[in-house]
Amino acid sequence: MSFDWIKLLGFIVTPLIASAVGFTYMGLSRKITARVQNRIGPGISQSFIDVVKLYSKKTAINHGLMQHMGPVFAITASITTLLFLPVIKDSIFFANFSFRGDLIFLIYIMVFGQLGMALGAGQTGNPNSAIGVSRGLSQMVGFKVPYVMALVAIMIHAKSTNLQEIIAVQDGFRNWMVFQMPLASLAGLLAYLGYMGYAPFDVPFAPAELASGPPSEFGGKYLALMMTSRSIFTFAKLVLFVDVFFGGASNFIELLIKTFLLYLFALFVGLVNPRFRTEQSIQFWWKWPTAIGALALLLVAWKG
Amino acid sequence: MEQLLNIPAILAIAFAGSILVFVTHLVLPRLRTAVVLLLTLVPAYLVWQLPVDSPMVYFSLGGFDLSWGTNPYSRLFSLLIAGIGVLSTIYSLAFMKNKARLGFFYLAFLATIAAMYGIVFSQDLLSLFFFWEIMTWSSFLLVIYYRFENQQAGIRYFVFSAVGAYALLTAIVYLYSFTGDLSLAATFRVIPQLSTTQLSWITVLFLLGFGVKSALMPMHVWAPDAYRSAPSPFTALFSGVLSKMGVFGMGLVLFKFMGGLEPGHIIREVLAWMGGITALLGTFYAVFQTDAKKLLAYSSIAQLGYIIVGLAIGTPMSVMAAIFLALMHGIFKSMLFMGVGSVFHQTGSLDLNELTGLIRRMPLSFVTVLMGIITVAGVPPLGGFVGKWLLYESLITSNHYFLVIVLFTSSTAAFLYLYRLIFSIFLGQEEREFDHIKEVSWVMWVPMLILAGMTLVTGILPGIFFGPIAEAMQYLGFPQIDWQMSVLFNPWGNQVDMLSVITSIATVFLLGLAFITWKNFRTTRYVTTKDIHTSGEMPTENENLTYAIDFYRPFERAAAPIFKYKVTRMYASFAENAEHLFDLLRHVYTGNAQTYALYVVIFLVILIVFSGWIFGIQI
Amino acid sequence: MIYYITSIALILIGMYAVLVKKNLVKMIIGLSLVDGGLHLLFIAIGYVDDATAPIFSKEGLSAAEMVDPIPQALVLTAIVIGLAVTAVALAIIIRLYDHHKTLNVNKIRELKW
Amino acid sequence: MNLNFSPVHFIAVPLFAAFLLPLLGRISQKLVTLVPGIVLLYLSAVALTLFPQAYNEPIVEIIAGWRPPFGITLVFGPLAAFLVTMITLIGFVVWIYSYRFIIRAPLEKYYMLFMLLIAGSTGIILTGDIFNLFVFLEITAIAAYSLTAFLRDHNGAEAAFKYLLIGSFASAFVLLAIIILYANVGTLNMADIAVRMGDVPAKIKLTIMILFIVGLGIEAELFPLNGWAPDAYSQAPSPIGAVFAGIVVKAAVYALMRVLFTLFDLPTSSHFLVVMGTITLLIAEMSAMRQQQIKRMLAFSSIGQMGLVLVAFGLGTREGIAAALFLMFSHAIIKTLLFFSAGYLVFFSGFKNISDLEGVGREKPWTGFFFSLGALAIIGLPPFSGFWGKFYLLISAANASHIFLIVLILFSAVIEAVYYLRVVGRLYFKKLHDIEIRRTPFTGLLAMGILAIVTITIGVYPDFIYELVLPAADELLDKAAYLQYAMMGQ
Repeated sequence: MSFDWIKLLGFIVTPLIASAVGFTYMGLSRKITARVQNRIGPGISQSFIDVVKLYSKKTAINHGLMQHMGPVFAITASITTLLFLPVIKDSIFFANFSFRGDLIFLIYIMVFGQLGMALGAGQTGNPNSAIGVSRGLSQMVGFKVPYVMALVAIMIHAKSTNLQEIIAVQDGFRNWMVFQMPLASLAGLLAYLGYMGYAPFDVPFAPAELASGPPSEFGGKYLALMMTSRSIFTFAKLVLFVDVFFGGASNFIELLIKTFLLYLFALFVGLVNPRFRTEQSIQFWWKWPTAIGALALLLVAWKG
Repeated sequence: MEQLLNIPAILAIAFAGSILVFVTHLVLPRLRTAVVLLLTLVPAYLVWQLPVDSPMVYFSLGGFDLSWGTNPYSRLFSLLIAGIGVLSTIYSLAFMKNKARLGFFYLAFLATIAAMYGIVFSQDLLSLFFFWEIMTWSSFLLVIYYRFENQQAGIRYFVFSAVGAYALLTAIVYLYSFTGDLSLAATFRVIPQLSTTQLSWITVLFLLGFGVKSALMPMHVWAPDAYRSAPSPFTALFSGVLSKMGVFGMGLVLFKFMGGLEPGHIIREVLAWMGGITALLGTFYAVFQTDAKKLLAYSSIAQLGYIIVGLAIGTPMSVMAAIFLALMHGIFKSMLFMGVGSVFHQTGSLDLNELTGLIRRMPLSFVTVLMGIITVAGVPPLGGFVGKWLLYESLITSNHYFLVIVLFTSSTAAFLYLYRLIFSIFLGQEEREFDHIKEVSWVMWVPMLILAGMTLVTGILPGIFFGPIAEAMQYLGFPQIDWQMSVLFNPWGNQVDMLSVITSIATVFLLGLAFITWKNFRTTRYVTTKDIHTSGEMPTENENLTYAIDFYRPFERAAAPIFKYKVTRMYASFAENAEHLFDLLRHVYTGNAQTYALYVVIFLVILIVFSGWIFGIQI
Repeated sequence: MIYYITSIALILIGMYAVLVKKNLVKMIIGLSLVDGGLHLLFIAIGYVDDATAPIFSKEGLSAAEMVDPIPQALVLTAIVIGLAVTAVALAIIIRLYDHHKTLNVNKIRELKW
Repeated sequence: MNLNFSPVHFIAVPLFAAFLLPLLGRISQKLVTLVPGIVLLYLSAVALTLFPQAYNEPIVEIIAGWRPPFGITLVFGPLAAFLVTMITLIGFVVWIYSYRFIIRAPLEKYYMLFMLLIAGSTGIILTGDIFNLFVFLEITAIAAYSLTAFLRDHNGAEAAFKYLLIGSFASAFVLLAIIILYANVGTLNMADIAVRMGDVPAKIKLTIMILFIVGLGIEAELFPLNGWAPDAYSQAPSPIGAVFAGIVVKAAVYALMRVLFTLFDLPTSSHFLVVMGTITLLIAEMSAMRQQQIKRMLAFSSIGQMGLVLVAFGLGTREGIAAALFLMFSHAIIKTLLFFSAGYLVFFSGFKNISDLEGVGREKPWTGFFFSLGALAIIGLPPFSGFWGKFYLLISAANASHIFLIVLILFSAVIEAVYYLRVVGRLYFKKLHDIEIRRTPFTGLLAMGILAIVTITIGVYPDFIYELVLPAADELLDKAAYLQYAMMGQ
């Protein structure tokens, strides 16, 4: 295997860009939320400022090894997910491992970080963390059902489990999965709301109720690393959904537009909705989204 | 000649060993440990050096021609037995130290291992059944080892095993009535000549028999309590290996016997769905357990569901996935039971509501359980992922869309119980009462860590299992299967390269760890788990805020409709009604001498009046 | 013919006693009646009209003029057996009466089901 | 080995001993306990000596110099040899067990009746004369009635009365059958009867057969006829319960089979036997499920096992009969073991309730162990002899295409497992009642140990017995050969 410097550079730069985009989106979201609520809100760069401040903090406390490693788990999963995603179609620079970007692998590696985070949060001994984890995991069982249904339907449609091939199938506007497979996409997008964790599905992190839930005992470098991880992960999730449902992106601008629109979708849904209780959200996903997903599966199976 | 003697030698040593240990315990208790170790290691070594295709050993017993031998398929399972057998025996040496009735314990323990060797080496149905039953009762003896615990568990286990074994026996004798020969080879020859109906019956009976041992729903009700009641070293073996004997048999039946059942046959589909439902419901039940071993027991049931799905689908990839998962399950479930057993050994409790914050007291057990749950969850880069990936891909590529959803839901829900397991035991606030707890002795943690290492190795280089599995599958009648050391690929040509996965994960993880440790190394403080803020207050010393009771109540509420019907209750009411019926029936024995005399006369009259009809006319 | 009828009647009467009478002693009497009937039947089978006892009591007596000796020998044995059974039965009844203070078969039902 | 043993010893010696015992009782109680042991040891030795001979060339012994068909003969073929050896050996083990068991009761009576039982049972098996069979049946029965009532402190008398009443019916029917038979064929030698059977009108033949089935079926514990059995088993002293299960019933079954196979053509009755055997099996196992008393439970279990034996005989094939004989043997061993161990487990308790067993297993480890072993063996688990019996039966049932039968048999085995394991569970799991525990004497443990070893040995190496039962099965099936040698060539 020839060693390609461009590739190595890609490995390093991709996460950096991802985190930059992620932080920007997070900043934007705060601004947009404020505007919707008729506030002025912080500047867009506020997220950057926050994370820089956290990184530069001199002291940090932990409650044991698992908490120490929790953020590392998280960032590992975020970056690995990103590296296996085809960020931009046919780009060598962003290719990384994406030629092996298997969907099922991605589904699983994405959990890796959440598990590590949950373990770290568990060790802090803060009841709010544990409650948050409990709610988060429960919700996951809820939205995973329509989510996987959508993905399976698409995999069957594309006759591939590889993301690059799935993107290849969606060549041209009309072949996007949203149009090819509207039902599956609908189910997938409803599940996507759960994935993003905005209202009405933000009960695991409810800031007012649980003091942000899992991360409530983290501070300093730990919180900084977690935020970085979260920014990368947010971007990775957006890219994944864009790749699967919206035909990927052939250049960076297209990618930004698509991901941002997708991001706005989650944000706006959240802004106009109150918060579901855990079992309500689970039951929500197990009803209509699951039914739609099942219908999509049936259709795809019927088409052969 | 040497080779000829090998299998009989293994079985003889193994069985004689169990008795020898019993005697040693009575005569020279000091030597017991040495004898136990010797008598597990020697057969295990002999199994290890058995050739893949050792010549068959023929002999005759009770008027039947029997034979023993090895083939790639049985070798695979014999190595699993040997490996987990040795490790759990070593583990048991420390776990069972100073316990009562050790002679009895090791008698049954070694007999179980020996019987399992017997099962996989059997090349005829009679020896198979013979060893199967020995395995049943020796494991039954271990289930009831703690005498004061609920004996219901033991009897339920035994009754279900008996029903399963008798289904097996029915199938065997039914087959025998066609073949007149019990050897597997003859059976395979005759099977194509049977009619579809006959074949289906035999298959169903066999599957019923093997399904009970592998706790396939709805025949699973014995499993949680039996796993729970057995001593932990044995539970490791029980769930890790013994349940695989059911899988072993199913593989044999589905591919060797029933070659006529093409993929997609109704029996296969039904079995696959039963496996899927087992996986789903087993997981859901596991979520609500408050007893660590019971939780793992339900988890075992669910995992076996996956394996059965893979076997039932019957495409090369799914079978490979199933056997891979079977081996993995042997490794990770015995490891988890050992880890939880260690906790029980040190604290005397398995109650998830009671245990808390043991991570700093028992770090090695924690690592074991951590690796275990990552493997069970199927998260890369450990071995569990490989099996899950293969299984999902095989299901998707063979058009089992809804089954894959079921399995996926199940494995997502698995995170719930896995997190709860590790959180409740090891994480959360530390308690004063557990301050004196120490890590278990090296005798116990070494086997645990060896298994943990195995999960990592199989994750990076799954090929070390693929090789033997591919050979075994060739024995089962599949064509030559391509495999690579660390790349997984599906029939559509998509692949996952475990090496790049591990490279990425390891690099990022190490860098991140280095960063977070190095940065502010001096000013980073460790604080106790009491040093937290909740609503701005710090909990006092004797306050425990760990959120452990009713951990998943919201989920329970959401999933409530699923648990409305309890199959256990159904069986219980069936048994109760049957007993009432029996009770009613025995009232024919009225105790009145005259009634009995009347019976005699009535019987005589009936015989005479209906003699023509009863005996036929042709006297 | 009369022997057959008598013996069968005896057997039936005995059966009736055993099956219907509640008194233990009467039941045993019934059993004895059955036995007696059977013995009579056996003898009757071997009986030859106008024949003598199966003893060579006269010169020139041919075997055809004697009744069949085997049933008679066997019935002797059977009578002895019947006697023994009756003796045991009566002994048991005495024990039962001591214990239960009754001879009603319906009331002696401690062992059942 | 030219010792001139004769099958007559099997009847004469115990009979003689039985009458000698009361006299010996006047001299010394020690002698009374020893003599039966010596007798049984001697008989076992004789049986083992004659064994190979019988398998080579059946021995036919003529009593009182009359040649068949007129005289009484004793036929010692493979089948008889197998059963007689079994009976004497089990008798010997029972004696070992009884050696220290009966303590307060009158010893000479006990041993006298025991000897009569042995003499009667061996007589049933050996005799070639149908009336003789009746006589031995009665000897056995009278001894059995008395032994049932032997213990005064139980409801023995009630059980004995039921046994006696039904037993008398049995003897009446058998006698009636013999009478009708004699009236039609004019002979009492079974081989001779079989030869002349062809001339008998079908109606009469059928009547005779039915009478035999009912008469002998009572002793063989066929379902609606076995009301006496649970009472008798449970009220007799424990060793005698074992004798009933291990010896008396086996002799009765032999008698039934000898009559059905040799005197009548088998296939006509076979389905009847299979059906009745299955019903017996099922009813008995179901009744055993909820028993309160341990020995009563064992009794029902015995009845169930006899049902199995009848089914196996009813199949009528060589394998079926071999299976039946194997089952008889293994059941004799295992049930004796169970009665022995149960006897000591409940020794202190007047009612012998299962609830009294709670926790006893821990106080009496060996006795409890033997009981548990027996329970596992009778359920039919390998590596115990019970497994092979059931397996042979199932194989022959499958060969006869009785799949439904297999299911029923296995269903009953599941029931059996439940109730036996419940008892075993109680032995170990429950708290001990506040009662005085009596130690099991060494002889008792020895007897159980022997039986346990036998059942395991045969479980591991069944050929030992299986090779013996095959010729025995042949003997029962091959009517012509039996006629040939039983008539001594005439």
